[in-house]
Amino acid sequence: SKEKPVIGFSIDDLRVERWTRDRDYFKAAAEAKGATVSVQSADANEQKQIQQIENLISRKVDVIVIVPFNAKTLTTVVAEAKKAGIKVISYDRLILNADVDAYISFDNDKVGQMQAQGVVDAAPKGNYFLLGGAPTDNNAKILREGQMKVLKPLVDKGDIKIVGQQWTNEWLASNAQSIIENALTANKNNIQGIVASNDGTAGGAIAALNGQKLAGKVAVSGQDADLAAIKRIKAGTQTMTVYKPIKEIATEAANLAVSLVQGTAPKFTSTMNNGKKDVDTILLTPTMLTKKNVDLVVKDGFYTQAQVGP
Amino acid sequence: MSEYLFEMRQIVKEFSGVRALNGIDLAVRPGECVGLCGENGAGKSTLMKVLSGVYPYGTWEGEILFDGKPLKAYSVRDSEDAGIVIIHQELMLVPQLSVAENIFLGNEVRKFGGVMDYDTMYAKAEALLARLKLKDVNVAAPVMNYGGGYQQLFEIAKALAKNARLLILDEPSSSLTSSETDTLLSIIEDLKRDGVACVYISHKLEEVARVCDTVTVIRDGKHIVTKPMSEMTTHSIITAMVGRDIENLFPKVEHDIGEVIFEARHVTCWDVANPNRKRVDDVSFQIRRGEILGVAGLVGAGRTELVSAIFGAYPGRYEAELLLEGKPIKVKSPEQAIKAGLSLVPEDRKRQGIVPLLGVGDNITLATLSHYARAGQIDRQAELRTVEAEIKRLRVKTASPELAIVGLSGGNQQKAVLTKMLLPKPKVLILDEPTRGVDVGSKYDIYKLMFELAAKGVAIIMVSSEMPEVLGVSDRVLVVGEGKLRGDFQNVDLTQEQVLAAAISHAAEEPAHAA
Amino acid sequence: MQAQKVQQLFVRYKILALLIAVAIIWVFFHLKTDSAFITPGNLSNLFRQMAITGMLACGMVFIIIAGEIDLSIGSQLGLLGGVVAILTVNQGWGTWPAIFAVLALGLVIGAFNGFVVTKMRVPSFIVGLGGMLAFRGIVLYITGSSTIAPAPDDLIALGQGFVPVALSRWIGALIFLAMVALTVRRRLRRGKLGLQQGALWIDIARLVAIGVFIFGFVRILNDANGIPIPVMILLGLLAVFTYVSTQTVFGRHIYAVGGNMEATRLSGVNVARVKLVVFALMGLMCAFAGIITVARTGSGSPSAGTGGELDAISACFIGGTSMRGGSGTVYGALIGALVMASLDSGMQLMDVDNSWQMIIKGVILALAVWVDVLSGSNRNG
Amino acid sequence: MQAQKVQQLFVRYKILALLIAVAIIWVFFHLKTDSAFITPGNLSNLFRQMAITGMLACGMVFIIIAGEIDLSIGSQLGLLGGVVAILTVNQGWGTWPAIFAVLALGLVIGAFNGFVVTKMRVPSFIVGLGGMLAFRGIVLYITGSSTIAPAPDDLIALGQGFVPVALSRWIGALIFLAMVALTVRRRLRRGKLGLQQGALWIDIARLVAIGVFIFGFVRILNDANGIPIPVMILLGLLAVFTYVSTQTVFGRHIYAVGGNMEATRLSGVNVARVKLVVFALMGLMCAFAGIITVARTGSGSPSAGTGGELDAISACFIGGTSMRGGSGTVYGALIGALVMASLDSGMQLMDVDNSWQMIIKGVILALAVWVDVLSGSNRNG
Ligand SMILES: Nc1ncnc2c1ncn2[C@@H]1O[C@H](COP(=O)(O)OP(=O)(O)OP(=O)(O)O)[C@@H](O)[C@H]1O
Ligand SMILES: Nc1ncnc2c1ncn2[C@@H]1O[C@H](COP(=O)(O)OP(=O)(O)OP(=O)(O)O)[C@@H](O)[C@H]1O
Ligand SMILES: O[C@@H]1[C@@H](O)[C@H](O)OC[C@H]1O
Ligand SMILES: [Mg+2]
Ligand SMILES: [Mg+2]
Repeated sequence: SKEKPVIGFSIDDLRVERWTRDRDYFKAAAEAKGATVSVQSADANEQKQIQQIENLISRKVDVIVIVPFNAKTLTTVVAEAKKAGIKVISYDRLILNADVDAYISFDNDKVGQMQAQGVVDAAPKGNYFLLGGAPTDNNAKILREGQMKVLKPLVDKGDIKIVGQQWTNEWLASNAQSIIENALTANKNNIQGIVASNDGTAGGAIAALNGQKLAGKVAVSGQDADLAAIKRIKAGTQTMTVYKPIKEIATEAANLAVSLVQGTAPKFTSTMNNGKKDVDTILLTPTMLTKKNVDLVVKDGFYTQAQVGP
Repeated sequence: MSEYLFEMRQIVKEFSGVRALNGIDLAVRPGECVGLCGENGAGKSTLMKVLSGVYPYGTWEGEILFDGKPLKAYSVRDSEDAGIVIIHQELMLVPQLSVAENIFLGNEVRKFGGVMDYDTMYAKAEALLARLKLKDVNVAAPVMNYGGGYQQLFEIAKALAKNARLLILDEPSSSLTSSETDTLLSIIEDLKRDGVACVYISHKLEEVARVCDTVTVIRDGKHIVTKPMSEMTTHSIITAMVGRDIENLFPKVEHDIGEVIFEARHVTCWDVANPNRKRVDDVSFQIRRGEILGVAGLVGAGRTELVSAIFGAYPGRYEAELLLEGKPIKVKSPEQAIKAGLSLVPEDRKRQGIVPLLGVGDNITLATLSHYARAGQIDRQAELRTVEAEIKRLRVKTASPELAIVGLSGGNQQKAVLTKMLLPKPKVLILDEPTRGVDVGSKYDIYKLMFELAAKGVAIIMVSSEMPEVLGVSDRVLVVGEGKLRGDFQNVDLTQEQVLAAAISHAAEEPAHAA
Repeated sequence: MQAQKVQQLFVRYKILALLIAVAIIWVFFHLKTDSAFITPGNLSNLFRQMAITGMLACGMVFIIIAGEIDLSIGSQLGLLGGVVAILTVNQGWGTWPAIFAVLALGLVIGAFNGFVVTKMRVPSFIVGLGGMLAFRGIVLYITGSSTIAPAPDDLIALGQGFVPVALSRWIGALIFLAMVALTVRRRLRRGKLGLQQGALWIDIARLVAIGVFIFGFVRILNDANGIPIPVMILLGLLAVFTYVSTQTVFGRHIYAVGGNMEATRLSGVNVARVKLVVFALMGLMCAFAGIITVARTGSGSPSAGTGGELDAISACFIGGTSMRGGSGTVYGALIGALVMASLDSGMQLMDVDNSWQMIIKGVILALAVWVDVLSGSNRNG
Repeated sequence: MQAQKVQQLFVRYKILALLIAVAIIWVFFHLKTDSAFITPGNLSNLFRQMAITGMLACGMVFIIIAGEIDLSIGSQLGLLGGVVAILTVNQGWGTWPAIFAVLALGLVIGAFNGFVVTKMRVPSFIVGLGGMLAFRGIVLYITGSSTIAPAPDDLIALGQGFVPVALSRWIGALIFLAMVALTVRRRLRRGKLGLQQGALWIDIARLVAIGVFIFGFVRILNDANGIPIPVMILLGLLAVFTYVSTQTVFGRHIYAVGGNMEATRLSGVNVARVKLVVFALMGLMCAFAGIITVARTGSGSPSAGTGGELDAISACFIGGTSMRGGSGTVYGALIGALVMASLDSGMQLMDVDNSWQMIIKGVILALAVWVDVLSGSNRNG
């Protein structure tokens, strides 16, 4: 109903730390507005995600918020939702070729640029290794594109040499670790920068550096401001992470969902073309975190001081 | 055209360097039945597998002429197309398929294309079983519902379903009763009259004498003699097989019979599939120190169930009260049984006796391994010493104690299983069909061993379907019929007729093989 | 005495126990979700969702009966789906040519697996492990790790469309009449051959049950747009596979090979060929499943089908297929798939936490088989 | 004649074929990576990377020999790793108490699996499938899906530390002397008992080979900081498991149970207990692997161990363990793990594309077993 909207929230993979936070903030914000939320995790399986969305449709929810595992596989199920009169919001990752009502996110291209910039700031010259995300995750490729926007000119200039690049299956830290171990061997430890695409893989890379007593001596990027990463930044073993204030995106998204149901026009900042239409979009700005401004996460209430440690 | 249906010439077959067949000749005329005799491991089954295409052309040397033309069978199909049908020594049935489907496996009756014609197949199967005097079999029920004897008869029906010009029977009677064997032999005689040639392999020489026209004896993969049956006696066959003279098949040794050592009371077993039916119904008996107790009965009488319940190995629900040396003992598993002083040599060697990939020695010590161990660690040298002594004592034919036991012939495997269960030094030794598929020479060894054990005071329970064996070895005979105790005879002037009469006494009113 | 009869009924008609389990699960979820579970819309979803696992299970049940296993089917599905997407989207093939090409390719891939298992004698478990990696690698390579979209509309219609309501009714009626005719004919033939007949009332009860079932099924799905096309395809496959397994020589040979391979070989059956065909059929089923996956999602994703092998295998085992080969039924496997889809869907409707969903599903999987072991303990004794 | 002898040598010492395969792989990668592969640093990496799969393979090889399978070990690893991280990071336990608690928990979980398999008679394949879901669900629940970090330094030292160079030398020397002593003692005892002796030169050649191997191994790893602690632990486990499998009553019983369960039961062996202990040991190995995973990554991740069961099973099969149970060796399984780690590492050093890595790994897995089948074809003929 309009007063008490029912929201379905279909998340790619609740086994990944950041999404549990999105879930919690989103639920809190939506419930504060009198809505009820049903959360589903697809466990990184597109088939499962489609089934969950179908089930949400058959339950006749008012609006479905989706973190797609695969941006391109939801065309038909979104069409089905629209046919049933349900609004669809694309969350964090844009759903392509589909009639979605709104998109809210941080700019992944921008995130990639920040990651590269963070590493360049700490190690302006030398050998770089690009540690990508899951090869099946489309976002991983956008991140890589953003990173290259910063790195390409420096490579052309000769300041930076990219000595290797690999994708990390399933974003697993342990895969990242053996990739970096082998990269260090292949380059006789002569690596100055590792552009890691998120904090999980950064953790694996740093464990590998630790094995060669190089942790802290090599610049490593990240993303998500995972608690473990914040601790590493404070300890000086990780150079930077990209802080995407999740409370903000989740709260905004909840408001957006409720207002779409109630028919009140929310304020969009721009539009983005998803291959089918220009989708009304709210883009939030990510923040680069280094040792200097890492306390921001405490000030923001993202973590408590006790969690982060002194 | 030669007078022979087929001739095998100079057949040589090697298994990884070991010669199982060393230049054997064999020839059979249409309508003739040749008895193929030889000790365990002589190469009888191997020769027949060569003939029937189980070992494809090219994996052996020599030549086979069928109808005067060379036969090159690359698979069982090829030899069957030529009219060669074999009943294997081991049961070759698919437990989950129905009786009819098994009988016609690979030879199905089709409606059109690849579609089964069940109705015709059932009708034909019932006709075949009627010919074998088997009634009350539901041909649509899975084969696993029927016991070993029935299954053997299904195998025979399966062979009869094919239009054989040459029928090979590799120990077809080892799990048949004498009346069933009679039926089989008369069927063979019918087939001979129709011009079908047969090769008959059996360790029961009376059968060979009855049905065969010619006898061929082989030893260690070599041809020894081929003569018309009329020129041979059982005794001369045995001498040719074993290479030495065996005077008395049952080397009876006088042994003293002492006090009652073991008693089983009210043993009752319920059928695993059908909890309403009792397979063993309130059987009680006693056995004395040094006594050999034969247990006779028809196939399916429940003898195996009786002894496995005593040994704690019956898979279904059962009840039994056991007393050893006057004291009640608790036996819920084979482990407890062996600890208490019981040993069981099971009936189905392949399924229950051997661990195929383990060495002969490892098999022999399996039941007593902890005897050679301190704190769980095996003293391999002590173990090996026992193994070598036992192999010598029972004359187990093996190249080395480390050889995997599958490589041995059936009789030698049986001896190894026997020693395994003797090593725990049981007070009561239970043997379930101890000489099934075992050659005369080895049988002799096994009987001798039994008498020696009895003389040392071991009580022996021997389940056997071979009447001469029961009468030749036992001090006392129990007869079991339809799960009930039907007779308890001292073996003094006891005759086969008396035992049989007891076994089927009650069954006369009801069918003997209620399925 | 009465209890005895009931137990025998279960042993004879194992499917009954499974259907009762499904009923219990459905009623439970219905009560727990404010009557949202047993509704036309939700049941329509449920059947559609089990269709892909069901197709894989059809092929897998033969493989397991034949005593083998195939762990590569999830990757095969991904590869074949990827190919159909590439052909239609990138290469501009028509939908039907692409579909037939992929079905043929599925047969070839399956036959190749069968060849490695039977001729090169590599154990199927290993072939599956290797194939799982290799086929996934190939699909990543040919798609460049990216999702191929959008699939053409006529392909999508196969995944999202429905059989027209009137046609569904006709098909239902036809199937029922065919069943009646077959039963009557069988009784007549057996009578003529003088074979033992089953009780008449059992046959009649069976037909009535089937009739009610077909009527209910068509009725409910017609209330929600009609029978979804993937479900109709699955029903067709069920019919074909059941027929093959029970009525054809090839089908019986599959059971024989799994029950006792040596005996079957010595009976003159070409064991290797039977297994090869079974693997080829598995490949064909992967092609069906891959095509329907693309049709359902409107795109070919390189990660499609991940984990599909475990779902299909679980469905077979829940549905009473024996681990050791030699026994099992196609409809059992499909009911197994239905049980799993019901659990997923019901727990999602109940909003159960993700971690608890995994725990409960794992426990139920083991429990289901345990109950099966208990009721049928006789067979393994 | 000569060829005959060589073949017999391979059949008798199957490990030779495997070692030659490893050598070929290493030389290939060495040539292809500008001599970066066979270097102390890289070999040290390699052994460290195979340590976790190796631990799992130690347990798995017993399970497979006993005729069972366990698919839940990846999830068990995740759960046990998660518990050690929670205890040390969140609950403030000391590292050693936490380790012992988790080892005990591993035994309990493994024994529970064994209980379900042996007493409830649920096939192990199903127990594994169920456990895979359920244990992963539990770890997600207790960690709230987030990574627990940072692990305490003394725990990390277990994953990243090295055995001091001098100590490594001493251990190597000790092992060698022990081997010599054992050989001499065996020859003396056999002589005294009048048993047949193997040729003296074979024993001597064996000892020399072992000596060279130990010397080389210690030497190379000492050039790269020393023997990594996880590798040392793995070597310890190798020794214990090899001892158990070849020298103890329990070990012999595992082979017997897998070779013919019924015959073993009738020989008075408590078959259920043997299997239960084997599963419990598997749980213990998962605990070892889980602890080392946390120590290596410095954190407890809820997705740790995903897919670990497939790696461990592959290692066993590459290492010559029989699919059907009843035969296999621990060192074979470890060499299998080494082969897989070498492939991963070599292809990464060569910067091979991810999709090709998967294809090549899949193909090699099948090829390796194929070669094994070929060389040992006599056994199945
Ligand atoms: N598959 C095999 N691999 C190795 N050796 C074998 C194989 N089959 C048979 N043998 C060997 O060949 C020889 C002949 O065996 P075969 O089975 O033909 O004997 P048999 O005369 O039929 O004996 P039995 O009376 O016990 O059945 C034996 O020494 C046996 O060990
Ligand atoms: N009619 C039957 N239905 C079901 N199972 C049977 C039937 N007959 C025999 N069996 C099974 O076959 C096996 C062999 O035992 P059997 O009944 O032949 O006993 P037996 O008296 O020892 O006969 P044998 O002379 O074969 O040793 C048993 O495990 C038994 O359960
Ligand atoms: O935040 C990241 C998300 O944007 C990406 O898609 O998946 C990995 C996450 O770490
Ligand atoms: Mg024989
Ligand atoms: Mg018996």
